[in-house]
Amino acid sequence: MKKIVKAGWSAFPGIKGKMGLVILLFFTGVALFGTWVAPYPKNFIGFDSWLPPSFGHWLGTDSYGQDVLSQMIYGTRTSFWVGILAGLITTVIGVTVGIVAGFKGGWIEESLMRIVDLFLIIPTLALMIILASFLPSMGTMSTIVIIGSLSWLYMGRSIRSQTMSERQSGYVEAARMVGMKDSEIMFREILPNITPVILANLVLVTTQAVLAEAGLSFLGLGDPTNVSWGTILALANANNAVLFHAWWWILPPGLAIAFFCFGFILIGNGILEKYRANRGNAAL
Amino acid sequence: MSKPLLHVNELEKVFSSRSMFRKKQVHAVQDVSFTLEAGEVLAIVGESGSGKSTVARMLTNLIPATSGDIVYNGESLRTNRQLRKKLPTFVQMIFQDPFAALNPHHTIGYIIGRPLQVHRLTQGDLRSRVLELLRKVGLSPEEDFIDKYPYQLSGGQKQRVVIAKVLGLAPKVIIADEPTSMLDVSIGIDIMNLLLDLKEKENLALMMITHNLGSARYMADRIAVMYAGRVMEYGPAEELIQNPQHPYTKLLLYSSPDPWREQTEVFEVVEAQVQDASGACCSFHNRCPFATDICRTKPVAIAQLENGHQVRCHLYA
Amino acid sequence: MADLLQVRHLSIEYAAARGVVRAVDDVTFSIGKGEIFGLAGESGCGKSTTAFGVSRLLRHPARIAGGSVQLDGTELTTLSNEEFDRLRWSKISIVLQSAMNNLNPVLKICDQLTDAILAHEPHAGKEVRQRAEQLMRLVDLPVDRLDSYPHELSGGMRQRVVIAMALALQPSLVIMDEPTTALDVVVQNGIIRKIMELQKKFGFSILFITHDLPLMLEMCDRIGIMYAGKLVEVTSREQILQKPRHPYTQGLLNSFPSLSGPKQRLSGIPGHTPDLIRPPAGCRFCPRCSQALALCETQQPMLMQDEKGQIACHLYSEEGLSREQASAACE
Amino acid sequence: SVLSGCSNSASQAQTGTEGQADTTSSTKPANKGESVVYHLGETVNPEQVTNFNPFLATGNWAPFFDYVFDPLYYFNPVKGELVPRLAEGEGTWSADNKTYTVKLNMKAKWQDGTAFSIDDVLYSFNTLKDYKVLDRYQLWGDGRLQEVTAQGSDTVVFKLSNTFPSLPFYLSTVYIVPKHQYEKEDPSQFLNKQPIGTGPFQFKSINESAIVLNKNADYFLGSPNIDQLFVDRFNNSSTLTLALEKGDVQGSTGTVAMPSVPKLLENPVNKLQVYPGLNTFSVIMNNEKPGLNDTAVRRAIQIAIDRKSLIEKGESNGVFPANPGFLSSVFSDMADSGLINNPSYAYNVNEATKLLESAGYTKNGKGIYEKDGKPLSFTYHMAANAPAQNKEGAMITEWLKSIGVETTVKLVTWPELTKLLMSGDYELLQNGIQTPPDPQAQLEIFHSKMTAPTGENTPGLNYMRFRDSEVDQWLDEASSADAGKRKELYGKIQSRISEQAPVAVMYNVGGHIPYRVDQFTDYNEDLPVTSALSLMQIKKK
Amino acid sequence: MRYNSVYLIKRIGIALITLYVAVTLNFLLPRLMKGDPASALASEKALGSQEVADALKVQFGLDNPSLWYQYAKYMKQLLHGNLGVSYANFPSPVADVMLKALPWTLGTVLIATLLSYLIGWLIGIRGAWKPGSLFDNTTLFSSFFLNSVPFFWIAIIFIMIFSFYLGWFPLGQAVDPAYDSFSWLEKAKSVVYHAFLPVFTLIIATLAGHILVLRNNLMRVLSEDYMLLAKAKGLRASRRKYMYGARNALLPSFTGLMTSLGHVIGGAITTEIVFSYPGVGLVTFNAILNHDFPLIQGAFLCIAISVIVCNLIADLVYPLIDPRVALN
Ligand SMILES: Nc1ncnc2c1ncn2[C@@H]1O[C@H](COP(=O)(O)OP(=O)(O)OP(=O)(O)O)[C@@H](O)[C@H]1O
Ligand SMILES: Nc1ncnc2c1ncn2[C@@H]1O[C@H](COP(=O)(O)OP(=O)(O)OP(=O)(O)O)[C@@H](O)[C@H]1O
Ligand SMILES: [Mg+2]
Ligand SMILES: [Mg+2]
Repeated sequence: MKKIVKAGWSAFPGIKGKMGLVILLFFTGVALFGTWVAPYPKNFIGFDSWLPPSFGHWLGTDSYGQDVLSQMIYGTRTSFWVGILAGLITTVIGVTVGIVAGFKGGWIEESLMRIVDLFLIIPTLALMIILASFLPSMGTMSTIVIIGSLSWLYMGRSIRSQTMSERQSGYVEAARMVGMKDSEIMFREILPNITPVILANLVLVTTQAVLAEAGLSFLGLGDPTNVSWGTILALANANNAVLFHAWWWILPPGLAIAFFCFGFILIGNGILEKYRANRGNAAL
Repeated sequence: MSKPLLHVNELEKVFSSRSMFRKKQVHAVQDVSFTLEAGEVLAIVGESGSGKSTVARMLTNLIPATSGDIVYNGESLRTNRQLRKKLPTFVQMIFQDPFAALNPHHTIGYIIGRPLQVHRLTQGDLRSRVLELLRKVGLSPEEDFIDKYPYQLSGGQKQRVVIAKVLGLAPKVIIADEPTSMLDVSIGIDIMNLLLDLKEKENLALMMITHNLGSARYMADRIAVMYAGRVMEYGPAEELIQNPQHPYTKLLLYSSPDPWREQTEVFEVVEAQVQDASGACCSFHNRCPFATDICRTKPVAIAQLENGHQVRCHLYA
Repeated sequence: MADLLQVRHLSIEYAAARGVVRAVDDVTFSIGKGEIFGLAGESGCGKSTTAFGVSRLLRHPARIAGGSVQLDGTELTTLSNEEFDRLRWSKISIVLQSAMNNLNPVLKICDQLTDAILAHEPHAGKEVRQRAEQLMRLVDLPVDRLDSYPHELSGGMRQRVVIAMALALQPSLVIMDEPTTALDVVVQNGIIRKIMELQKKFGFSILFITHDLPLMLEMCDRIGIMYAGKLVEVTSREQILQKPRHPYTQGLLNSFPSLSGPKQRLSGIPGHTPDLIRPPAGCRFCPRCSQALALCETQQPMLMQDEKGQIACHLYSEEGLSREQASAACE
Repeated sequence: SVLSGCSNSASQAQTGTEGQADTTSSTKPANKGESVVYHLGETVNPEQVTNFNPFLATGNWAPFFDYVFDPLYYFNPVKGELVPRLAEGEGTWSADNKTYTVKLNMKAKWQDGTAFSIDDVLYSFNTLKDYKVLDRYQLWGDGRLQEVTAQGSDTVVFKLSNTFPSLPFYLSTVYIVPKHQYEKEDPSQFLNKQPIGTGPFQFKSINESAIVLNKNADYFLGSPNIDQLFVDRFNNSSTLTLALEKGDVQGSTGTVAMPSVPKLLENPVNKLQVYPGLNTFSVIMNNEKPGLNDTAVRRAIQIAIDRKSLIEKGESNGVFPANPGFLSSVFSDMADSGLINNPSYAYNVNEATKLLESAGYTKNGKGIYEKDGKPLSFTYHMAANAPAQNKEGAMITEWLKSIGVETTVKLVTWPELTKLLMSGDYELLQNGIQTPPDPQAQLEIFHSKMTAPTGENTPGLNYMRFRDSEVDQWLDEASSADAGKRKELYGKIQSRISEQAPVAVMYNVGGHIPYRVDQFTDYNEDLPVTSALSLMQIKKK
Repeated sequence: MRYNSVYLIKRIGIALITLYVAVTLNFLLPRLMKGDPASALASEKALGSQEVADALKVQFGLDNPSLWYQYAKYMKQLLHGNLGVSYANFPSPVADVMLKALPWTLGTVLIATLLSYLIGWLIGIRGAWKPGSLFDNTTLFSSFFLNSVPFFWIAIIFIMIFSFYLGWFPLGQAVDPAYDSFSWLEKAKSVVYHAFLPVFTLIIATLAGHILVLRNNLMRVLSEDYMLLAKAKGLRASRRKYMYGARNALLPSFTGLMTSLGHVIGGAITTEIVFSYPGVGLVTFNAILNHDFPLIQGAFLCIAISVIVCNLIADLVYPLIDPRVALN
């Protein structure tokens, strides 16, 4: 057990990686055990509105008379899962497209990359809205699917270029020489070698997903029945927290998003730095 | 005489990089023919970009030939799909860079064993077969190596692993594309010795690509000198080294450092851009101190000298 | 002989993640005026590190751990950066291995040739272009190539440009770290001949680094053989051609298939170079040495000077010899 | 050229004072000779004002027309009554109630100096007849107007095919435009970049941040006291509210972030005028969908919604609780105000579950009521891009859950929401229902002629697909009855509606108009304070 | 002449093809949305009258449901430079609406991007030159953090502090309400004054990305041999830093700059909303919410053209920065 913890700890390279891990562990803890920690139930609206921070309400209350701290804690769970799951979906699509395009080359690559280029031209937000109208409901799951299925473009590109440089490597040629199938080469030979890049990308898309969720909620396209950092911020803005000097309603969600993503980015950067140091390769 | 193990006839490769508006063509290999028998070593020498690797890649079907024929045991690679499928068990290649040729994420055991599984070559215990292969290439104690990862090995050991992997498929022909150029000389010579021993033991045909004439002489029974995609001179190794005929071969020999040799005449070196093989003239004419008008205007044919020594030069026409 | 460069007990360390790598360990040699000194050895033995140490180009995480480097009597290791910058190129210039990456891809050849001159002679002004043209002629390159970008030249031409650049300020020492490794033999031969011609003409000294022992034997006056951070033998070319003394030198020589003479089986050197973080306790070559003594396993040999040059091997030390004799006597 | 020349001369009169207005801040007390500028804040998207043609439904900001143009009558939502503008007093009905005669105020004058004439009025109404697409309130449809003619030079006669007592209300929706300007154009495409009206303010210029209006000193109801009216455009209510708090603007005609109201009012210079309007915010139910076709379920849903909390928390008490009988309290004489506080329609979870249980529903394992294995599980649509509304939706779905009704929330864009309403492809849908200023029209949204089966588009506003033959009959009767009779019929209809609960009403969004009283006084609080008639009267302190 | 004609033609060709496909996609995408704008308008503004809805459909050109018909019409209009008529702002042409919004977005986004690029460049270079230094670590960490902050949150905070509490800047909008009666100097001042916070927000929000990219590129370049040789030559640090280091690091980040430019326009939506700024982002967003097909198409077209043009500019400027590019 100790060993596992130690191995896990050292898997996060450098000071940055470890700092990131600590931040992330904190949020994970809140996300997983928040229900027990939160002082008041979710969506409980019984308090006076606009109470400034006090011992009863560490982060005050909002215009509806909800305890902001409790909202933040419940919001962590949503934002956490949106980030993780949407990040995973993005990664699966991005990695598949990237590896196939990078490995197969030829018209497959051409067409995949042209599609990516085109999608990059159209504002993702518009695509998200359009996609939203095709889903049966606007729950957290839909947000995840929408974000996950539309944010793989940059990742696909990055994985592709990485795969292309891997393809030049001797071991790919050697695998072909030996008569391995393309699928085996792609996913058993190349894939493990670009894992750090994938991980670093995964980290990035996860933060992108958290930010996208916040953006969607801010534009009023999030899941209204659930609490997330984005919806808290959106309501704070819509209900004019600025006017009430209610910084306790505006600062926490923004800072939470920032720190959460910061943790991820630190980890990703740690991984990448180690990878680069090992390879002397900065072309990512 | 029965069919040769490998017969290559007028092999040609044209790379065309198709951009949207223009087609660009590179004649990487043209009019290359030779044969290879079991137990024989053929060395291909030539400067960088002369098409050596391209020939090797065509022989192993990594890239298709543009024209010409590759015949293994009388079966043509071009027409025989069956052959293409089982080609890995017939011809194998050793790459230049042992550091890159091993996937850093697999153990040595996996790397050597996986091809055996792909081609269903082991009925019995995979592990014992891998151990046997490791022993064959002199990596002992074998048990130590089988679970190691490539980064735990030195360059020479890696190249041995590559050889072990290749041997596992029990090919009849092994093509070694500059197998020692990334290694230190002292270790490279080891690898060359190993290849020679294996050739003897397994009765392999070996094709060795190098740009070091010394290594070619050391290994080969016959040498082919390539320049700009064509074979310029072809013949028994010792004879070719001691008695070069083609000006390009002479130039190569002259340029190779050898502190022990008696001083020979100074060779007039003409510097110029290497020409594409497609030219309708001798592609070496612009660097050749003996070039005459005919070299610049007429394509060259191969001249046969004694002992199977061949030269592609107007001087011998 | 008046020594131009004196390197004494130079040690250089890399602070790597796994520990400290002493890539250059107590290296002492000197180069005379107008001499071509070769440094040979297997990959990773510290040749480049030595060269960079001498020219103060070491990058993080390398640092000089001790020793001194004197050029023309000036101690280089203690000079301030500004003072050393003035010495750079005007006294010591350098040619690096890969022809591809030696030149800045976005500047014209002319600019790269002249900026070194201008950095040291800011008042050179118009004349500087003429000097660049002269330099091009020196290495047999057409003058109009001055206005080309590096990618428009072939590898050989690029390397000639770098050599011309190295001679721009007529330095007294040119360090060449594998200047021809990436090139074909024919091109390499042309460049080596050019270097030797220029060296005869200007009389500068060269510290020449290569893997290629035969090449080195063709051009160098004196040769130092390095192994695992240690200098194991320094001796003249003739000595090595006649009879190499150190077992490692012998092994190296025995690894090059030659083009002349009878075809014979070569044996190379078995094993591989040691991990420099934990080098063997005694002689570093001991694990691969076929002539190793018992002593070699425990005690490091010193570099000793004798009439045939310097050598660090117990076979040639008095202590080692006496023991050898003793053991021979026992039999 | 006539046009521009005239407007030039009109603005020349202002130039003397204008120059000073630019150099001196408007916050300083008004001295003699300084121009008085009133800043009105509005949430008008910058791209949204691209024409000034009152006929068009799109590309303009509707309140603008109130300042620049005059209708015959102005509908005062505060009192629910009509105020004559171009008409001189109330019109008169003929004996058979099929002819309505309106005398015009001939003192009116177009802002370009042209005389106002009865032809302009006839033109304005006939244009609606000629261009179907412009007749948004169906004045000419449905057997209403038959003919509009002149009687003499100052009297208009409206002839109806059927009795239509609400006609005067509908007249308030038509702004009278200058015939001499419009007849050269296609009124359905005319952008009217230089509008000319008869109203108290005249258009000066428009930029990204404001629409600038000058006073019309010749206005026939008296010259406004302020010299200039700036309509400052913001694209969100938050910023607008901040601007109000900072004093950058003095008032707003509408949208303000409701939760900020208490804070605004902490400052004594800020005031809020609240009046019920014609928009009833509700949970609209599709009465044809399984489950929702059961009155008990609809009733349960109606009383599961805690309107009081909703109004208090969500709207900061800035709105009026809606009448379960639907008729807005604007029409105070017709609306049955007793229903609003009737405890049987008030929030009551126990009652709601009792209703369901007595209708034969039982709780399943997930705590959801079901009958015949079919759980009460509905989709719940809301408009996207409205976080505060969505929050209310979240509160409502939570309450529904507490009575064992399950919902699946979906956010859709505006056009999609209306599409769903029209086609009936929804179960529960949270939205406002906006009607013309007429009690009859408001109740007619429950008429079966206004609906169509699910899957077909409704011809009118009966999105609920509510059908009740008695309600139909009462409505038909009321359409030609006199005031007393109508009140009685409307009463019956309202009590039927509240019992049947075809829609769960929540609150009336009418006006909640914030305004500042630190610099200007004499707002007319019997009117919307920022309406043209009120702004005419205000004075600088 | 650094350009060769094939390179030029190829780049322009690719740009044109991309443009065509983008235009077609622009046509298709809005039509994938459910809901019909004419009925919605009729419902909102005309009591759900079917007659009005039908009349509107005719006016909008939606009476013929065949996609091919609509596509042909759309393409024909487009070739005549006609972007159609906006539904939500009927009968104003889309071009009018877009032209009003475009200058504001282009102005702010261009200035913000260029400034942020420049600042990011200088900071990135300084950091990479001495990796591990206090300056480097500080900027690195701040960049990571800034990269994690949502645009609109920064915007809200700025409004709260600078506009509401301190009152230094306006709460929003693009110009002063009395803009029309200003002299040109006052007009210019007013525009700059109002644009300051939005531009500042965009700079802060995009700065971190630029810093990180430039730092990475420069770190890679610094390990090249020619950097070592430059040092050996005794060149001044500034020449090594800029002519040898930065210039070589410029190319990859320049690509990034150009592709990001188009995207920043799309990403300006939230900033424009918070600042009540009358730009393209806002128009696009409202158009989408209103299902205003022609306006969506117009907005997408603007964005697509700006991305494509930026990429083209990048392609054409490459050879000027890096002589190696023109070759292939
Ligand atoms: N995939 C390819 N597409 C286009 N041209 C190619 C391709 N592969 C090789 N070439 C060209 O074919 C020629 C021969 O290349 P090849 O790799 O066979 O040379 P080589 O003799 O093996 O050189 P080296 O000694 O450097 O390995 C070269 O000019 C090269 O540029
Ligand atoms: N940045 C570094 N960190 C740690 N160790 C290093 C670093 N750079 C070099 N070394 C070690 O220093 C030793 C000497 O390297 P050096 O480059 O001087 O060898 P070399 O003789 O020039 O080899 P080659 O012939 O391959 O160029 C090597 O063993 C290498 O592992
Ligand atoms: Mg090759
Ligand atoms: Mg080196």
